[in-house]
Parts: sequence; C-alpha cells; structure tokens
Amino acid sequence: MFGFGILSGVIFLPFVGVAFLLTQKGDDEASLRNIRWATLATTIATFALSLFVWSGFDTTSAAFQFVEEKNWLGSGLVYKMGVDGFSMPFVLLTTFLMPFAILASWTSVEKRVKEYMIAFLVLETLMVGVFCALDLVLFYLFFEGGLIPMFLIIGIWGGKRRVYASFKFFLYTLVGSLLMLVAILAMYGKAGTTDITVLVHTWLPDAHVEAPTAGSVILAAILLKMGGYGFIRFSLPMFPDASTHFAPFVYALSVIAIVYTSLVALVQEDIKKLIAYSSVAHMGYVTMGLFTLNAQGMQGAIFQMISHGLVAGALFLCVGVIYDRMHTREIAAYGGLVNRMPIYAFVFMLFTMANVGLPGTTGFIGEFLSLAGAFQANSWVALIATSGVIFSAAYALYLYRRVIFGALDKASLMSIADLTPREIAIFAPLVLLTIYYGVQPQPILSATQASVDNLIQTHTALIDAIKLAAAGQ
Amino acid sequence: MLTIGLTHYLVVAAILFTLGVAGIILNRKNIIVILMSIELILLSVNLNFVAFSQSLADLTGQVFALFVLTVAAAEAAIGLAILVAFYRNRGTIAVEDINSLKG
Amino acid sequence: MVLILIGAWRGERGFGLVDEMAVGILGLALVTIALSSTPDTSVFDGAYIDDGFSRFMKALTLIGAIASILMSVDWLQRNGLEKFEYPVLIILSTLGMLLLISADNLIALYLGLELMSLALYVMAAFARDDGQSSEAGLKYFVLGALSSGMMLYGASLLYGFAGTVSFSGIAAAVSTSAPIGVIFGLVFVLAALAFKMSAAPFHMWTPDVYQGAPTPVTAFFASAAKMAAVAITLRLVFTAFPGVKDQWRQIVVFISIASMLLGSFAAIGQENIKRLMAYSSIGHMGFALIGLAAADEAGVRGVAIYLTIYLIMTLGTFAAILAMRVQGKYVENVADLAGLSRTNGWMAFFLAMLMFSLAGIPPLAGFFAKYYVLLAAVDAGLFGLAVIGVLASAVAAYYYLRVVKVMYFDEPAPAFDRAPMAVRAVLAVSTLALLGFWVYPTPVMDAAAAAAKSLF
Amino acid sequence: MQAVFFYLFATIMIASAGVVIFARNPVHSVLFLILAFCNGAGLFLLAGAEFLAMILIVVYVGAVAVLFLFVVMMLDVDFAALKQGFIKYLPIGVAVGVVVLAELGLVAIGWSSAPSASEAVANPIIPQMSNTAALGQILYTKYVIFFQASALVLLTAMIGAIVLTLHHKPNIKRQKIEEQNARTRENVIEIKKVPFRTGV
Amino acid sequence: MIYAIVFLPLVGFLIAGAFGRWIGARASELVTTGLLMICAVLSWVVFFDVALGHDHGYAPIVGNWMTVGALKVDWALRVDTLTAVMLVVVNTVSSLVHLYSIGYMHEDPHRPRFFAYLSLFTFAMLMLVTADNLVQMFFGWEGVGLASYLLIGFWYQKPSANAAAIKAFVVNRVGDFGFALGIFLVFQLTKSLGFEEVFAAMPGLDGKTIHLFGMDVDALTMAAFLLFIGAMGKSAQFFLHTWLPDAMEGPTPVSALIHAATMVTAGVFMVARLSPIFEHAPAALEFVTLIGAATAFFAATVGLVQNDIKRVIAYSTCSQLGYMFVAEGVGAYSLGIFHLFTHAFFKALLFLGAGSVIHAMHHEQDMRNMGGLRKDIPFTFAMMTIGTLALTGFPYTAGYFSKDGIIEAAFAAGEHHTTAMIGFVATVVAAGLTSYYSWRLVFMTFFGHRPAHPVAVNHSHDEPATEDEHGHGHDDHGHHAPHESPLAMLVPLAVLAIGALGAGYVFEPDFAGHAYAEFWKGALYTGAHNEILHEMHAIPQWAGYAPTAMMVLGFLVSLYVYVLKPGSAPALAGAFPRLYQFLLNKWYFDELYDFLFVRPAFAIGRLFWKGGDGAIIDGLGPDGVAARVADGARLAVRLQTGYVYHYAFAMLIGVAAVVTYFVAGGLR
Repeated sequence: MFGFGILSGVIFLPFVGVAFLLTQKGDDEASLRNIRWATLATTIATFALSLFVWSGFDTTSAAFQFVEEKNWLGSGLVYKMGVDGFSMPFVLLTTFLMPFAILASWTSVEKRVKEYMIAFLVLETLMVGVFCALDLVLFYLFFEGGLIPMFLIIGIWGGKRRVYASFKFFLYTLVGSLLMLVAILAMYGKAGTTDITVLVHTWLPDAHVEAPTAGSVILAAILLKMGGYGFIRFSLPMFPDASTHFAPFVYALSVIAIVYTSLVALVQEDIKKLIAYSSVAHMGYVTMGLFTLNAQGMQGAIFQMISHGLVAGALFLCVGVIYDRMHTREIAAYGGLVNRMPIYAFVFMLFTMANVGLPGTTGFIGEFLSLAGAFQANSWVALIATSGVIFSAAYALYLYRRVIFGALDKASLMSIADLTPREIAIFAPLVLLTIYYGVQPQPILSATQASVDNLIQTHTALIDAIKLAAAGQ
Repeated sequence: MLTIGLTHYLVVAAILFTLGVAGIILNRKNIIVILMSIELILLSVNLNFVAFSQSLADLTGQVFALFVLTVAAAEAAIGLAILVAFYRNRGTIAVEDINSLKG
Repeated sequence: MVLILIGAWRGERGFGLVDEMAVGILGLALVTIALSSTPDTSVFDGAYIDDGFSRFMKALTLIGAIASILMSVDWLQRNGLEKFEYPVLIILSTLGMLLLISADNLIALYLGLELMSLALYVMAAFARDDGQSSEAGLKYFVLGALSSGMMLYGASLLYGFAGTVSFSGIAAAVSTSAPIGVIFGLVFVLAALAFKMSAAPFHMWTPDVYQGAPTPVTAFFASAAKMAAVAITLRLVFTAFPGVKDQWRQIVVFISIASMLLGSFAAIGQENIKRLMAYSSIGHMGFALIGLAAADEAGVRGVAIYLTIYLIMTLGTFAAILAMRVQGKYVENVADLAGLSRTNGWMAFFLAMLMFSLAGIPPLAGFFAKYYVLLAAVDAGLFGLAVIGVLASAVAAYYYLRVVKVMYFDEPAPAFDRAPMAVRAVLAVSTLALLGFWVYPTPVMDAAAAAAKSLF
Repeated sequence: MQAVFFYLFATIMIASAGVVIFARNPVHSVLFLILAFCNGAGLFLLAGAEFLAMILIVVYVGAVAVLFLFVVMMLDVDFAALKQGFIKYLPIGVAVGVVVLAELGLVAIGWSSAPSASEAVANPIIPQMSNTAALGQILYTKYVIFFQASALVLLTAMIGAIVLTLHHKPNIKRQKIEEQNARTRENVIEIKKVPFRTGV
Repeated sequence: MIYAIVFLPLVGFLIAGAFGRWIGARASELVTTGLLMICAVLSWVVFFDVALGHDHGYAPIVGNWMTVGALKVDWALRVDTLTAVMLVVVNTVSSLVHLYSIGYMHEDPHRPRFFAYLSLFTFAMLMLVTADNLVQMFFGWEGVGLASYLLIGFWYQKPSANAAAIKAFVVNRVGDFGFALGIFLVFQLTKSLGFEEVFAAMPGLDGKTIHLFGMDVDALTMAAFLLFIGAMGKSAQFFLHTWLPDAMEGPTPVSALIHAATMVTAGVFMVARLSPIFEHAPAALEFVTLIGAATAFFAATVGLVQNDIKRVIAYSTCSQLGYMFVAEGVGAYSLGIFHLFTHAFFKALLFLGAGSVIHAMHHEQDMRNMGGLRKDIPFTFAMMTIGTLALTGFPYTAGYFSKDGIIEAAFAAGEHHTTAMIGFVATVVAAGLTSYYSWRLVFMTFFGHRPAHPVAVNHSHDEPATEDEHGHGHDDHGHHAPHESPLAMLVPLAVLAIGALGAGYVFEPDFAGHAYAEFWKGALYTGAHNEILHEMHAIPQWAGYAPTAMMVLGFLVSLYVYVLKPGSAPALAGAFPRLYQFLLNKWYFDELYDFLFVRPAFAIGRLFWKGGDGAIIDGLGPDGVAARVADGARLAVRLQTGYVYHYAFAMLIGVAAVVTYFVAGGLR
C-alpha cells in the first residue's frame, strides 16, 4: 500500500490541502482567508513538486518515467503511474494553471468558499491523475471522477442557467465516456473498435458560459485536453489500423469543427460563449493534427493543446475580470473599455491575438505545425482548416472591437476600474509564457519529441506489418 | 380416453391454473376472490405434483404437495390478516380501490 | 445455528431487549459465517448446501438485516410501532433468506422463499394503522402469492421431468435433452425469482411497496431480500440448468434490458425518494443481471461484487432517507432535501456521494460494480447488452443528479432534525466504504472471486 | 370406473372453480371453492395420495375455507357492478389467457419425462407401506429440516396475523393473571378505622 | 550591427509601450524617434557595405525557433542587397515618419501608444525583410499586419476606424491563408523552409507535378501561386485591395509609413525574395503580371473620381504596387524593387504632404472643401508638387526611371507573352490616368478657391480625438485660416523630396543598369533565359516615349478640367453618370464582398448556431434525447397504474411472451 513515488505525491498532494480545509470551520473573515491561502499554498506546492518532477525528466527518452506500479483491485487492474513526453507537459500545465484558477476566484466566489476550494483541489488531483495514469481503467477512473467536482462547480457557483448547463455537461460527458468504457472493456478481449467523441461539442459552450470563471479556465485549459490526450495515449497506439482507417473521418469532423464553430462564434452575443466556441474550433486543430500521424502534425497538436490551455484559460480569466465588475457577459453591455482599462485592454489584446494565432505567440506554433502536418497528410483538409485563420481573426477582432474599442458611452461602465494588482499578478505570468513559448517553443517541443517519434515509428511499423499480412493472404 | 394417465391430470391442472390466473386478473370487485384464485392455483399445482408422484412412483411429489398445502394455509392466514388490516383503514376491499400508490 | 435462531426470541417481552438480542443473534451468525471455512458441504440429504458462494451471500444478507434493524429502532419508536414482533419477523425472514441461499433442491427453495416472503408481507403491512402500508402489504401479498404459484407450477413441471427435486438431479436430467416443458418450468421459476428481486417485467409491485411500506422495512426489502433472491437465481441456473444455458441466457438478457430501461426511465420525475429508489433498484437489478447473462465465472464474480456494493449503497441511501425528519415528522419527498448542503453539509455530502455512486461515477464504488459486470459481459461478447446498459445508466444518472442538484443548487428547505446515532453511523460508514473502495478493495474482490469459483 | 370418476371430479372441480371466479356473491365463491377442493381431494384419491386427500379436506375445507367464509361475512362487502374499462380490456386478457392455456396444454399433452427420471427418483413408493406411513417416514427423517421450516412458516403466519389484527383496546377490561396472583392482602385491603358517628 | 537595426525598434516599442505612461509622451517620442534615427543611419551603413560594397551578405542565426522532425526553423537575420535596400527604405521612411509624427500628433493624448505602435511596426517589418526562412517571414508578415491593425484602429472611438482595422486584418488574413498554404507546400516539396535550402532544391523540382486539391498540378506553379496570394493580400492587389483605402482611417503618418512606403510593398519584396521559386513557375509569373496590370489599371480608374485626399493617394499606391508586380511578373525583379525604392520616397512624401495639408485644414480631408492653399502653405505645396512630378514620372525624377523602366520591360516581355503585353497596355494607360488624378489632386487642393459652404462628407471628420483639446473648435472649419505645419513635419518632407527627385537618377545603374550584378550579388535570381533587362533596351522608340506622352496628356486634361475651365468636372461626371458612380463606388467591390462573404458568413453563423447547434445537434442530441427520455419516463410511469390486476397481467404477459418466444421459435 505504501511507498508511493513522487508522482503520487503530485497527484495526492492536493488532498493534504483538502484535509486542512476540512478542519476549518466558520464563515468569518479570518477563516475564509485561511481557506484561500491554504488552497493557494497547496496548489503552488503541487506546482513546485511537479516542477521537481520535470527537473528529473529525461526529454530524450520516449519511455515512461517515474513509473510506479502497484497491484490493485485484483485481476486486471493495476495502479500504474508514469509520465512520458506526452503527459509531462499536461501535468505541468495543470499544476501551473491551478494557482491561477484559485486566484481568479479569490474574491469572485463568495458563497461556500470552503466547498469550492475543496472541489478545486479534488479536481486537481483527478486531472493530474488522468495525465499520469498508465492503465486504461485508471485513466477512466480519474477522467470520470472529474465530472463530480466539475458538476458541482458549475452547478453551485455558476451563472443563471447553471443547472441546465451542469446537467448537460455531466450527462454529455458521461455518455461519451461510458461508451469509451465499453470500448476500453472491449479492448481487453480484442482490438478493432474506436471511440469518437468529437462532434459532441454542444455541451461545451453551455458549460463554459454558466461555469464560474475559474471553472471555465479549468474546463477550457485542462478538461478539454483530456479528450485529445486520450487520443494520443490510447486510440493511436492501440488501434493503429483503425486510426488510419478513421483518419479521414476525424479530419472531416475536425475541419467541420473548425469552420462551423468559427462561424457560429462570429454571431455570438455572449463573450464567454464566443470564446467557448473558439475553443471547440481550436480543438479541431488538435484532433486534425493528431491524426496526421506525422511529426509536425502531432507535435503541433500537442503544442496547440498546451497553448490553448494558456490562452483560452487566460481569455476566460479576462472575461471573468469584467464579469466580476459588471455581472454580465453580454457583448452589447460593453464597449470602449480601453478608455477606463488600458492595461486590461492590452492583456485582452495579447490573448486575442494569441487566440488568432499571431506568430510570436504560442497560438501560432500549434496552429502552424498542425496545419503543416495536415497539409502533408491531406491538402484539402489543410485548405479548409487554414481558412479557419481567417474566421478566427474575424470573430476575435470583432469581439475585441465591440468590447474594448469604441467610445465609452454606457453609463454603467463609466466607473469601471482597471486591473487590480492581484489581477495583474495573475495575468503577468500568463502573458510572459504566452510570448516566451511563442518565440521559444523548443522546451515543450523537445519534451514531446521523443515520444512522438516513437509513436510514429511504432505506428508506421505496425501499419506496414498489417499491410504485409494483408498482402500475404 | 378411458385409461386415465398423467396427461389427463396435467391438462386438468393446466385448466385450473389458467382459471386461477384469470381469476386474479379479471376480478375487479373483491380481493377475497383473488385470494381464492390463489388457492385454486395452488390446488392445480398440487394436482400436478400428485400426478407426477404417481406416474414416477415417487413420494417426493407428495411431500412437496404437503408442504405446499401447509404453506398455503399460512399464506391464506396472512393474506386475510392483511386484508382485514386494509379493510380497517380503507373500508373497502374492492380491487379497483387499491390504487393510492401508483406512478 | 438454525435452532439457536429459533430459540432465541422465545419468551421475550419488550421491544428493546428483543431488538438487541436479534442484532446479537444475527451478528453472531455473521461472525460464524465469516469465520467458518469448512469445505463445501451439503447436509440434510442435499437440501442445504454450505459453500463459498452461500457464505458470501449470507454475509451480505446478514449485514443488510443487521443494518436494517439498527436503523429501524428510532423510526419504529417515533411511529408507535415498537413491537417485539418486528425484530422477530426480521429474524424469521432472514432465516428464510439463509435457507434460500443455501437451498439445493426445489423444496428448500420453496420453503425458504415462502418463509422469507410471508414475513415480508407482514412487515410491509406492519404499520397497520396506515392505509398506505396496508395497501403495500396487500399488493405485495397478492402478487407474491401469484408469483409463488407460478414458481410452484414451474417446479412441478421440473419435478415431473427430472423425477427429482434436487438441483443436481435436474441438471443431470436436463443435460441430455431439454423439451419445451422444462423450458416452461424454467421460465415460471425464473419469473418468480425475478419477481422477488424486482426485475422487469415482474417489478410492478416494487415502487408501490417501497413507497407504502414503512421506511425501515423498505430498507430491508431493498437490501437483504434482494441479496437472497439474486443468490438463489444464480445458484439455480448454474447448478440446475447448465444444460440449457443458451435458453436462460436469453431470458436473463431480456429481463436485464427491460429492467435497466424501465428503472432508468420511470425514475425520472419521481417526487418520492423511496419510490425513486424503487426504480433505481429495478435498474440496478437489471445491471446485476448483465453479469449473470455473461454466464461465466467472471460474470458471477461481477454479480457478487455488484451486490456487495449495491448493498452498501442502498443501506446508505436508506439511512439518509431515515434521517429525513423535519420537526419530528418524517418526510420522504425529494423536494424536502432542497438546500441540504447548507443546512446539513455532511449529510448532503454523503448523500451526494451515494447518488454519484449509484450513478456509477468513478472513483466511487458504484463504478466498480458496473465495471466488473460490464467487463464480464463484453468478454462474453454481449456488446449490445453492454451498450444498452451504459446508455441506461447515463439516463439514470440524470435522476441521481437531480437529487444532488436539489441538495446543492436549490434554496434550502427546513432543516432536518438530528438523526439518531445508528442512522448516522450507517450513513457515514457506507459512504466512506464507497469512497474508499478503490483504496483497498482486495477483501471484497477475493471473497467474490472465491464465491464465484465455488459455483462452478 | 376410474375414468368415470376422474371425469366427474375433474368436470365438477373446473366448473366450480369457474363459479368461484365469476360468482357475484363472494359467499357463493367460498362455497364453490369448498366444492372444488372436495373434488380435488377426490382426484388425489384417484391418484393414490390418500393422505394428501384427507389433509386437503381437513385443512382447506375445515380451516381455510371457513376462515374465508368468516372474513367474507365479517367484512360485509357489497358487490358493485363492473366498471366500463373492464370490457374494453377483456379481449386482450382473454387472448393472453387462451395463449397461456394453449401453451400449457401443449406441454401437458406432449409431456414426457426425462429418461433418467425413474433412476433419479429419491423416495420410491413402497407398495407395502401405507401412504401416510410412507410420508411420515420421509418427513421425519430425510426432510426434517423442511418440516422445521414449515413450522416456522406457520409461526410466521401466526405472528403476522396477530400483529396485524390484534388490537389492544385500552377501554376493555381484561383478565390480568399476574396482577391477580400478585394481589396480597396488604395492597388490596385497606382497613380504615371509622370514627363513630361521623360516617365515612 | 544588424542586431541593432532590427532590435532597437523593439526596444523603443517596449520602452514606449510599457513605460510610456510614466516617462511621459515627450520622452517616448524622443526615445523611439532617436532609436529609429540610429537605425536609419546604420541601415545606410549596411546598404553601402552590402549593396554598394563588396560584402556578400550574411545571415547570423539568433537562435533556434522550433525543430519538429524535418521542420527546422531558426531565428536568423539575413542580410543581402535585397534586405539592405529594404532596410534603407523601411528605416529611412520610418524614422522620418516618427519625426513627422512628433509634429503631426502633438495634440493627441495617446502619443506614447502611437509611437510604441510605430516602433512595433518597424520591428516587425525589419523581421520580415531580414527573414532567412519562410516562417520568420510569416512572423514579420503577421506582425506588420498586427501593427497595421493597431494603427488603423488607433482612434478607437471611431467606429469607422475600428471597422477599417478589422477589415485590414481580415483581408490580410485571406492573403495569409494562401501564404501559409504556400509555406506548407514548399515544406512538403523541399522538407525545408530555410531560403538557402529551398532555393537549392528548386531546379530539381522543375516541372514536377503533384496531386493537390484533387488535381494534378505543377508543384512550383502551385507553390508560387499560393505564396502570391499572400503577396496580393499584403500589397492590396486586385481582389484583395479593398482594405487599403479604408485603412486611411488611420492617422496620416501611418498611411505614409505602412500603407505607402513599407508594409504594402512586402508582397513585392516577397516575390523578389522568392524569385528562385517564381522563376521556375512561369505560369504563376504570368498570373502575377495579370494581377499587377489589373490593379494598376483598376486603382487608377478609381483614383480619378475620389474626393478624399488620402484616398486618392491610397488608390495611387495600389496602382503603383500593380506596376511593381507587373515588373516582377515579366521577370524584371530588380525593376520592381527599384520602383518600390523610389515609390517609397515620393509616395511617403505625398502622404506626409497630404498630412500637412490636412493638418493645415484642421483635419479636413475632402478636396472639394479645399482650394487655393498654395498661398497659405507654400512649402507643402512645393513638396507636393515634387511628389506629384515623381509619381507621374516627370523626366529625371525618381519615378521616371523606375516606372518607365517597368513599362519598357513589360513591352519587351510582350514579345514572348500576351500577358506581358496586357501589362504594358494597362500600365501605359494607367500612367496617363495617374498623371490626371495626381494633378487633379494638386489643382483641387492648391488652386482655385475654397468653397464657402463645405460639402458635408461622412468621412470628413478625421481624428476627432484632438478636436476639443486643442482649443479651436471645428464648427467653422474652412473659415479658419490654414497655417503652415511645424518644422518637425516639414523636415521629413524636405528629406523625402530630395529622395523623390534624386533617388532614381543616382541608383538607376545599380538597380537595373550596368552595375546590376555587382549590386545585387545574386540576391535576386533570374532564370537562364531571363534576358529581360537587356531586351528592354531594344524596344521601339514609341514604346519608350509612350508613358511620358501619357503623363503629359494626363496633365493637360487635368489642367483643362480643373484650372482652365473650372466646373467642367461635374459636367463630365454628369455626362457619364453610370461610369462615374461605378468608379466612385470603387467598382462596387465592397458591396460585392459584403454580399458574397461578410453577410453570408454571419448568416451561416447564425444559421449554424440557431439551426445547427440549437435545433439539430441540441434538438436531436441532448435536448431531443432529453425529450424522448421524458416521453419514455411518462410512458413507464403510466404503466404503473396502481391496480393489482394490471400488475398481475404484466407478469403474465412477461411470462407468456418469453414462453411464446420459445414455443414459436422452437428451442433456440
């Protein structure tokens, strides 16, 4: 039972925070402060620990590292944890973003703070667990487990239609993942099935819109990545044949996701919804890139996920900033914010541009690489998908214009205040990272390189073997 | 036709069983009739057991039938007791009136 | 052991003492079973079998019974029903269940079933001054009698065919040929057993009786009684009908699908939480039968695990229901739970976890329950069944979520009174067991595996 | 001869069973139930189960049926007309009933026991032994556990009946033996010294 | 040194951007302008060193950007003659515009931001011209797009400015879409994106066909074509030109810097830079010629009737860019670059001059409300005249050398290709039109009289942010005496005027004449059969004089219409109302695009959202399923009637069904 390794430490460290929070009673200011600080400290400590893992991570190897294995649940199921080039960046992303999520809800969450923080910490454990799990069932376990805290977060601390959104989110994800479970089970017997959960996207805008800011951040930044991560981790290596077979299908879905959701985003009237739709569009690049099965596409897709984690997370934080002040997300309620909030305008501009995929930001790298990969795989796909860069520019700038630019003529906005030092502290690291990894993406790329190469090689070898076998018959 | 064999008993039992079931389903007025229908079903079952017992030359069937009889008596007692309790509460034993719990 | 149980209650007067003694006896029986490791034996001329499977199921049944008694004390006292007959009936019923679980021929099956059922009929109507309770008892009785009539008819056919009532004898006779008469017998018997475990389409009594019967009795119905019914079903089909596996598998698949769908759909929109739990239990039985449909050792192990976890969940949930008391009055509508998270955070949390577990969300134990039966089904090639199962459970998740929603998202209703110690203990223990199942599941897994092994 | 009686008993039994179900007056139902049981007992006799036949008469006719009668009288129910919905669903009900009957008949007519059945017999009928004695032999040896169990079943029935129907009415005077026995002179008789000329 | 040139503007941007609020507007201006001055000087040093000297250029690698499989991209600063030319153009104009802006923008409260943007733009442009691979070029490409977006939308209170900014960015993105696809194709073909490797692989790919978009196409033609789409977007060529006139919503210095001298020429630069690819794709080159010719002609026609002073110049820019592409299309890359070089001077001069006029007129941009200004602002008048002379190609001004060279080259190439001949005709006609509208501008602005009642035009109120803060309101604009601009604005005009007059004469031999080879040192690639620079000297006399003749003709007509016989212009317009409207509305391109793309996009988006997401996916998906589930629930609940006989009946049916199943099917 005992003797867990460091990965388990990262995974279960948030539970220590939970244990502490459980000891906190009362609603007075002091204990609220304790709760907030304790949560923040826990998340930061987790991040530090994951950095420690990162420092010991060997980027040149495609093998799993820090592997822990425990016999568990009798037959078939093992507690097996480890990280490789695929999962390491996601683990870091998760632990990195958590403190921001906490900070973002520092003041905006007023009711039931303790429960909120506990839900978040539990969520962190589950998310890190997803990325570290090396056993399908374990993966599924963490994956589905995340539904519970997220459901509560949306449902309790969300917006007006929170109940609807939380149900939709929960049931949608549940159906998708339950079918995945059947597929996982089938895998034990024989291979040859696949799981597609791409078009099932309409819960996303609803969930995003109604979730509290930090919830949206986490949803966009991390939970959304789990699907893509699942593809890398399981679908591609385990069903090489099916993956090749279904690639056109996935491409079709991906480009539809890109174009379709971009167009839908164009006409949104709700800021969050717009960004949520744009998230779906960006995940289209990811699925497309993954199934190109070449180095550029896959690395690009992974990078896109990381980048999107930063950028979309930051964008939701941006929305949260004005939502906290005005309590509305109607685009029409805003306009001319730059007059009162120049710093905010700058931050928002930067992330808008990153979302659009401007070179020099992380958004570009992921988009460019995945498109470059897609072009080699299928020129039509690349053609249509690349048109997404036009649409994204259109809707993102259209949004920006309506919210930030223009004359400040709405009475309600006259006294809106610019970012507080706390908010600046939240955004500063995100801004820096977005630019830093845009100019210098190599740390992330080389982390995933070995694993991607390995996957592609294995895949090619397998496909060849299948072809050979088919020819032999 | 004239030599009475197993089949005859079985057919008679089957008819009786069907009648019993029909009694439960068709009856709308009186719970007691339902209880009696149950008794009919049990009678048909006993008939089966006895017939098989005879045809197999085995006493087990009769033993089984004996237990069925015993239990049937107990069942009747409990059924009637519940019925009485119900009647005390509702003042009716019409089958149609027993539907305060539904949906 | 049987005799001890019989003798115990005699001459006692006074509810409290009998109650404690009943718990003591059942606890003693549980300990005995848990400690006994005798090789599989069959006594009373093959009428009573004692093997790993029966021990496992008996342990579950006893746990259910004990918890039911413990939880019922306070409820009965507050409703003026603190009669000593109540624990006695529970003991008698439990005894019937134990007999049923260990039954190795048709007579034992019948007597065990009747002993169990007769006591249950009475208990359902136990609140004799309550119209709903009497109605529940009456309905349960009428339908139960019909089902046992059917079972007897089936049993007579089986006896007539095989010339014997022992399961192994039937197995020997059926293995050579299976005429339609045997299938008739099998169908009738299975229908009766399905009735007892409340599987569709023989479930119709369940919601009414669950709602009408006194809550502690419902808890007993939902926990111990089901264990016994499923246990005997497993034993019957595996020991008496291995020869017609293909046929009964089809029946089981049919029942399973019908139960899952009905359980999932009908529960939506239910306002009474007991009724909701009734449909929920129908659905869960359908799920458990998936494992049976797989018809192999893995499947039985799945069912065993499923039942274990289901038992815990049910007991926990009913403990929560028994804790729903506003100003001295028991309430049982979902709406009464509104805003519970703010009036009673811990109870809300526990109940929420129970609901998530019932919905089968990992890492709660409910997920593992589903996991193992699905695994068995998929291994056995029953993809369609598995897919229907997961879809049904997704539908079912909706109404479990609704309970959570009411507790967490809605504005608070009047707070509940402080629940008695026993109820709180059951609630807490069962929830923690569900939460912590994944940490150390080995004992359950091993025991279930051993139980499954002994059936083959 | 046997066939004649068989048909006689069987016909009467089924006919009276039909009356049981369809009679308007529950009292008639009970009476015809008794008739059906009597004929059933006759059939038992024909099948060589003398003991069971007697039991059936004794238990059912003597006890159960009387109990029914008692309850019917006690509850004093009126018999209302059938409601409309009944007719509407009757065809479906009849159809299902016919199907079931046909299937059961099919099974009965085409019945054949397993070839192994005769070897599997556990308690062969011994011609020398009377039916009653043979049953007793088995019941008290081999199947004693079932005997015990059926005793428990009856006990349950007893407890159940009592707990459901026995009412302790507070305003009824009952004989309380232990109280009577516990009476002593000291706590029952109070000796009062009555002063003269004042009265009690 | 090159590091300094490229990164000093970035430093300027960071200082002005991040600390502008603390150090104040004046300091921001001085820092950015000063840094740019340094850059400009250094650029000339590099120019002399690399272009005129014997240095063959270098490409220091700053660092690795990304390495993914075969795809390896470095940050590098490539310096060769082409880059050096661009450096000179960019930094000279940029530094002058910075200086000019100090004067022009002195009323604006957001000056630090403005100067930061200018520096950011310069940095991005420098990254573009020094790129050593396609991705870095794309970086700069999009970077200038961003800066352009920011600067066009600088006056964010104005809805029209915001709209124009978005339009500029989005239309540019359409071009980038092609550019990106071109990059992907080049990568697929050569497995590399560095210029050296790509160019080295070109001969081997000559004539190779690949399967792309469902058809078999010549690989290099396709690549060149896709890349050229990028150039079209950035350089506002026909079909993708619509953003440029609207971009005049930005402050005038921005127009001068970005939308005349530098950014819009990026497309021209790109084609020249990628000449090795284009040279191997003759079909693509013909396309370039066609587009260039079409743009040159089209923009000139539209320029004839515009009333906004900046828009006239904008269309002129558009037209001149068309010339450059014609040159490149016929293989005379050096002439294209040469025209780019000279055009930068005189067009920046014109824009800044126009800015000076606007400044003098208190932000009046409509020429119909101007007139007779030559007396009020003589210096500006002189400068504008010089600019106009250079633009129209008055002999021995800068424009004369480059523009006439292009027309001659087109004629020469016309011997081989019909498209080149089309280019020749179009450019010659356009030369006449250019002359007409340029002089029209001068005449309308500086001659005649100001009308007493100004025409109210919807885009006349440029730059409103400054109105009130400066103290003199605008209610009476037109009546207030125009005044000459401050020195900070006039100095750049003078410097540019020198360039506009002399740049052609001085550098003609280097760019396109006998010093060609020593000057370019292989920075431009010409195919083995490309003898265009020699052939152009062998054309007939009449072809050589045609442009000059057209120029004179245009001048005369303009003189007649606007000076000698005022009032004939409206008459002319009235004579051809449809043509006039057609031209005035810019061939209805905006309306067409609005109808074809913008509105459908919104409509489809709305359709998808409400219809697709709302009705179909949600309807058939979650909500539909939810509804079916609810139906199922109702049904299931209805079954539960509460009647015992129903329950019993259900049990019987259950049993009967199973039994019948087995009976009917035999034993399964």
